[in-house]
Amino acid sequence: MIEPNLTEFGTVLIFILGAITFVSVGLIAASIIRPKKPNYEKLTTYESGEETIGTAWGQFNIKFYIVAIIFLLFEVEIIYLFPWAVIFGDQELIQGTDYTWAWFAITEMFIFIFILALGLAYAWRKGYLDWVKPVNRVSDFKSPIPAEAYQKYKD
Amino acid sequence: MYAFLFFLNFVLIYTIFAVYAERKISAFIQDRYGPMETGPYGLLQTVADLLKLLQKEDIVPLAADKRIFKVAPLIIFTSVFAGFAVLPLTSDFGGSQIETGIFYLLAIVSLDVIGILMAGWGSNSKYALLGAMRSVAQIISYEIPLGLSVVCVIMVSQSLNLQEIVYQQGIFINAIDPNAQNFLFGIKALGIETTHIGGFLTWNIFRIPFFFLAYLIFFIASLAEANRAPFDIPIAESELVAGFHVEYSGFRWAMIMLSEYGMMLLISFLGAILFWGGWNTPLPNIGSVALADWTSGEPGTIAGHLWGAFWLVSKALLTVGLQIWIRWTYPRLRLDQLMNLSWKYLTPGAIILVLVSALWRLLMI
Amino acid sequence: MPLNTILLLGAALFCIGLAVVVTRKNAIAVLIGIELMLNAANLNLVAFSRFDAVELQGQIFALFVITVAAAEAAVALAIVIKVYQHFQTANLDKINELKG
Amino acid sequence: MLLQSNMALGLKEQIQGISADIAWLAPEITLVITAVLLLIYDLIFKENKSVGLAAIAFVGMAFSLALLIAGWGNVEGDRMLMGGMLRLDGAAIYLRALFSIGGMIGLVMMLRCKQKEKFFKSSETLLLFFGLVLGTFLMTMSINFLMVYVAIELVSICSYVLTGLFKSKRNSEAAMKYLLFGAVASAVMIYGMSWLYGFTGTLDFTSTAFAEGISQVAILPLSLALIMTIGGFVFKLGAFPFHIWSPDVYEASPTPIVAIFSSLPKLAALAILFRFVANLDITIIDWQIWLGIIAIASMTVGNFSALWQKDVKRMLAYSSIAHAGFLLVGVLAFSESGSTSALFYGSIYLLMNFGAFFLVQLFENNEGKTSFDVFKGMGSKVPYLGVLLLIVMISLTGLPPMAGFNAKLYIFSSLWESWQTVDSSILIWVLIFGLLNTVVSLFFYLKIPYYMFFKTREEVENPVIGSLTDKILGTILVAPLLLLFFKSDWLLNVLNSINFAL
Amino acid sequence: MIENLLTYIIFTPLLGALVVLFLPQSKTSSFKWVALGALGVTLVLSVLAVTSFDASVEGLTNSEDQLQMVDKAEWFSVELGSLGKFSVDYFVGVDGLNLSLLLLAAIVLFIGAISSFGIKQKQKGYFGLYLLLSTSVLGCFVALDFFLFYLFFEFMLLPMYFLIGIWGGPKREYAAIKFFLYTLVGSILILIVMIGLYNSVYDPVKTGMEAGVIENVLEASPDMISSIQYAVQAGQMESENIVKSFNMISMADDANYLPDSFLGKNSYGEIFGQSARWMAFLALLIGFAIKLPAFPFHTWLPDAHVEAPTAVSVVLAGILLKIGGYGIIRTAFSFFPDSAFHYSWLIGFFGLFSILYGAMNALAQKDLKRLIAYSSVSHMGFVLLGLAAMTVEGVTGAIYQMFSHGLISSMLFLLVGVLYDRTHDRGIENYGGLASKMPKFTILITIAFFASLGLPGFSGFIAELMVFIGAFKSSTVIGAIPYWMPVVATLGLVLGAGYYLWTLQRMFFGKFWVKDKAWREVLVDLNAREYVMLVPLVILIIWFGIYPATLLDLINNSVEGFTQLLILSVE
Repeated sequence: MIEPNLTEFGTVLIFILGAITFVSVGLIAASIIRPKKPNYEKLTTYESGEETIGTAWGQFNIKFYIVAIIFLLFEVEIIYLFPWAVIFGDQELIQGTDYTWAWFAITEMFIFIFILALGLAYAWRKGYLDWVKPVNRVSDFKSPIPAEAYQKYKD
Repeated sequence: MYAFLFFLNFVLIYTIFAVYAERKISAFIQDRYGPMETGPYGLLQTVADLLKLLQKEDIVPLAADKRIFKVAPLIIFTSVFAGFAVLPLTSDFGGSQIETGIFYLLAIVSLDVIGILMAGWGSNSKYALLGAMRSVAQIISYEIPLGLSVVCVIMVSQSLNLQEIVYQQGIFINAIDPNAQNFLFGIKALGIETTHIGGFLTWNIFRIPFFFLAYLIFFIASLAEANRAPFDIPIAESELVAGFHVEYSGFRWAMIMLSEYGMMLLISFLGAILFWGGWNTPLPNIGSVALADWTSGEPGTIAGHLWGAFWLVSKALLTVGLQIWIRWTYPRLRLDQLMNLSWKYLTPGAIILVLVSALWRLLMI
Repeated sequence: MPLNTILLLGAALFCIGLAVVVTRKNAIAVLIGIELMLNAANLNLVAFSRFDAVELQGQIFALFVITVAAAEAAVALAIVIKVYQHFQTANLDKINELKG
Repeated sequence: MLLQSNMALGLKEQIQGISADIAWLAPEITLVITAVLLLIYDLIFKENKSVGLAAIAFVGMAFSLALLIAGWGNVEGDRMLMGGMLRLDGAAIYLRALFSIGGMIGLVMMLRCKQKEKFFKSSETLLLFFGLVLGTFLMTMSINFLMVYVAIELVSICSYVLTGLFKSKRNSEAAMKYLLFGAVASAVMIYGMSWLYGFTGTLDFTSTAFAEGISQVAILPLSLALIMTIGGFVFKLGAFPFHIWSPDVYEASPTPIVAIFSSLPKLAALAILFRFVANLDITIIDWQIWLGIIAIASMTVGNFSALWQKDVKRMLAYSSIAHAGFLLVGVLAFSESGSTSALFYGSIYLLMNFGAFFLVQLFENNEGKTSFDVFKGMGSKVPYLGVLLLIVMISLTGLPPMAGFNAKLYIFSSLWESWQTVDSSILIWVLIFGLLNTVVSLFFYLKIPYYMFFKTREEVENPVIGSLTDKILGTILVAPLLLLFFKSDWLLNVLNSINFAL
Repeated sequence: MIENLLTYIIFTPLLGALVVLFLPQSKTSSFKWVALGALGVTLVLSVLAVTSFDASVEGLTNSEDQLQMVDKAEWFSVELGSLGKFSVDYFVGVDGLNLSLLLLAAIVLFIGAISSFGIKQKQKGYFGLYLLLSTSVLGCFVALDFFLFYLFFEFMLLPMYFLIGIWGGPKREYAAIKFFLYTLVGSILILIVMIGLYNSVYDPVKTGMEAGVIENVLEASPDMISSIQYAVQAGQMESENIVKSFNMISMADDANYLPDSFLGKNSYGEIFGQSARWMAFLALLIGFAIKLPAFPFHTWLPDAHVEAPTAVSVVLAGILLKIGGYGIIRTAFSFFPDSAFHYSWLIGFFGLFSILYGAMNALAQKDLKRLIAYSSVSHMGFVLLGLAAMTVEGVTGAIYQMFSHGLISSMLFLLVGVLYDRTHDRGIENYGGLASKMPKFTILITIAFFASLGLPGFSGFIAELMVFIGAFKSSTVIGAIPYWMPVVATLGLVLGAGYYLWTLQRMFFGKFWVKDKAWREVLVDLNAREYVMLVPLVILIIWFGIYPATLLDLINNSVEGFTQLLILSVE
């Protein structure tokens, strides 16, 4: 390698630290040259000119949580896929055990993935995956384009 | 160290031109001129913008949660930029060589979700928060197919080390594993050895033909990861103004934009490395016409560096161009369509691909 | 990195987690504390698994702990949401219908 | 590369061994397949799936039971499965058979429950139920910390969801409390395990390496680690320091689920505890002090808090805590007789518990609640069920002529024996406290017969409690309690043919 | 027939209970007749047992040879891990110690059944439970296997609990649970000792069979047994051959204690620094003293008596209390004679205190039934005193006292029941000069009172007399209790005379007066049914008062053997 005095993770560390330093240096530099004249109007929250009502920190559509939960499970399953993926097809092991290893590993993982897919199927079937669709109100505006022309873009 | 400096500067310069390119291409697609004033053909436009951004006032809204608001851009940029740390630029030059390269990359990049959420939450604005939530939901949903499609590649190449993966896709395969061989379509039974033919024939995407599908999934997912149109509802200008970074201004805003473009580049690099042979030349050796040897120097030599960098960067930039093109061509997906695409089409598809590539791997030995 | 430092770090994490669990009233905070404790255990496991390099039981164990923790977190999230719908709060002191 | 190539050497045999082991795990596999079938069935059909789901569940459970009974004969000694992860011995088979019987009874209870669509409308409940049973199965066999942890968590998570699954305020609250306690307990356990792993370098706590490893560790850290680890087991056992969750959970959850909670995981945890302490040298740490204190505390706390409960299920929850204490007595006897009598006690306890909950559910079906008033004056209205309930309660108290008495007699005999040999005064205290607790427990166990036979009430003319089927089922559940008092040697001889990990 | 006699005696009532259970609810009137019939059969059988009892058999009470009508069969035998084998037998038999009490039980139960005819509500349940109670009581007296004994002893509680709790007076629930808990505490103590005992005692015959020394029980000749015992004592017997046993008779023989056993005579096991045998003895003593009841543990008795329906309190006073005394004789004294000697002063003291305390309480009572209840406490004190004396006369007196008190107290409670049936009031102050209104009743109650206060000519006199003789001799013969104890105990007699005569004077003599006008009509004299239950008792009381030999001859040899055992252990 080019930097023999660094471990591989050292390099990674350099990238991370470097990024941080770059940003902070930039910020400092900017703070030197940039003006600072705050006033109330400037510091209000932007809502296209409307007066903000209340705070934004409230509850969300439950769907967000559900997506989060499903993601969590899948991501965690992928943890197991990675170690398996790098070893199951290993030439020495497969030839050393004349394919017993390969078939064993693959069967195991297929069962695993099958159950995983079953979970997805469950979420799908029970309708946890379909997002609330916006109701489309037909406006009274008479446009030259016939309404059904839009139809194929909706849903 | 050098890799760091290289990538930092590379990202910066690239961003300047990417923004310019974006505006020009959009203008071209929408039949306009685009920036013309600053410099010839407005070439210096982005530089001017950058300078302007540097001296813009940094506004932190009163309602915002100050600390979170200020830290967010830092986290976003860092997490994206740290992704570059494991990219092999050429046969012998690149970031770190850690054995778990790709795994690390996926992990560190998915950290920017946190940054985005912080940005949205911290700025305590309804637009920002909505944007953040959407963006998070979108990113995590598309992380699954992305990860699975990456797993396909890993299963075939039996390694997490990007450099190793790249080596396998070219004529220098034996440099890492002396008795490794490549076969046409990876099927040993065909008996057509392509180890020394190299070129595009040994790229993953040609070695395992159905990797075209894998790459398709990968590419779509990567678009969503980078919040690019048609998956840009988080920053949908027309409804959320600018999504999670609506409250940002000045240098912090610049950082966010920078990391967005950086993300594009990173994803393109990754795609090129995993599927399109990385720094390997596309030209095969045909008998005595050793195009591959001519267009790629021995590892370690200057030629090797130059050729490698050339091929990889050009592949990546092409992908970026493709992304820009798509952005200005397709309409934005609605949130439910977005979710459906991810969960109901890409994920099952990716799962099937994983199974198929597992079997394919057995054909290869 | 010497073993002791890792173990100390783990112990510190564990204690912090325990303290959070004991002191905080918010269910989410308690869950975070629990995650800290689990990760302390993971640190230990990985650190110790240096000593059986062949089987790496510790690392595998850590992997499983992570998984199970994630599953637990998922369930916990779901339950907390449910509780929130019923009680309009995640404060554990406020959630006491069952007594006896 | 080098590493892998010499990995390849024994690998093939290893794989073939593991594939051979699968035959021994047929019951577990049956459970998994059943669960999967349930899910698929649920996903395929849209409407009125109850019958199909119930059928699948029953068949699966029955099949696993049949497999176990078939496997009873041909297990020779111990047998390591899955590369030393699991250990199959007589105790494991016996307990699993017991559990699948319990599972059957649980399913029957679900069927006899008033709002049975709660369980059979869709597959979730059954799915989790099977997951729970599977977890308990694995718990009985695991001798590896990793396996123990996974099994325990499988049980726990299924329990959490089962508790919170039903749409009510109390369910969600109970589920959250359960989850928080459980998560903390398991975190503590894991931390302890990690230390033990560090001390010994192995996760297999029945291996000699483990025993040697801990014999070299300083007393303080070792005891800390061990206590942390055992804390996790004790949580599943529902004994003293980690019992707080159970009353709320029991009160909130539907009765069949509670019946399962209160029996299967407890006994499974007991099995783990046995396997764990079996390999620990008493001379290193004085176990009997710790376990004795836990046992005494569980018995006393459980019984005394049960005294002023107004809800029967809550009362039974506390009684189950007390019984956990009694089960621990078998552990701290540290003798073969201790384990045998603990198994005996456990089996009887399972029967008693299911009987109690089954009968209570019959009354719950009638009035929709389980406060003691439900039983007012029922003795004259439904005398037969009343007598059955009386028998169960007497058995829970541990008086002759019910099997509960034999259970207590044997378990305390083994305690006495080990006290004669070891002569540590904690044991005699446990003995005295345990037996005096019987007196305390009489108060609340007799409360139900008291309400049934002594109290009277007018408003209910002729309540519809218990069809003929229920009466028959109740009899089937209660009859063993009488039978095993008069011929307790039948069960004991079976248990004697089991060699526990001692 | 004769060898299974006891079995028939025990299980006839159970059979009756089953009949009652399966009779349809409609046949309400039939239940009482079933009960009466069953208990009548029992009575006849037990009389048969008494007549066919061979009084000439001698021998120490720790040998099975002197038992009669033995019915022995293996119930179950199990192997409990390292605890080794132990076997539980169905083992019943009589000797002088329990024969009289068996008879007593049969009589009192029968009469109780007659008096239960007054029960009007829930007859099915009542008579079913009553018959169950009878079974367990009878079984308790004849069971010679500790497990069996304990089964009957515990099972007694349930029917009693329900009988008091459902058919009792206003405060019945409280009384029932109190009774249940007190006795349960006692039986827990007994259980602890039982566990300890069967862990230390082995059965020589079974051990021999296990070891293959002998083929079957018939070969077990005494010298063979003793050789086996020698082998075990010398530690030559393999531990896996040793069969532990619940046999109460072998428990009384030191040779049957395992050499290293905890409660063995020459092994010095300790609990809390005390000799294990002493502690075990105390546990047993307290356990049965609660049942007896002796002084500090008696408080359940008045409540139970007052709240229980007449028949039940008859059974309670007539039999259940005796089980306490019998238990002390059969277990505590027989198993741990040395400890008994060591604690005899304590037992004597308890006895003494019960006598005085009971009597004084009786003086203070306003409720006639309570008064009689406390008088029972006082009389049971004599039993303890007699036992503490550890002399032949003392023990004989104790048993005789139990027998006679069984008869007398039943009669007293029946009489109170008679009064209560009429006015539903038992207040002593609420009556006056009943003699003029119901003379026959007065005569009977006078007889009962005099019998109870120990007037010569009644059975009570003989009993107390023998107790006193034994107690006086004790200090010289064996030195169990000091001289002053019986002296002070005589005070009890005086007090007894006091409260009885005073009550008599207050309630029956003088001019007729009752609290409530309405009672004037209801207060009629005895009817036929009441005669049927009372007259036999009167006859019995007088018979045993003037011709005690009837009973003494039966029990003498066994008592000799028993005291022999005690004295042997003291030297």
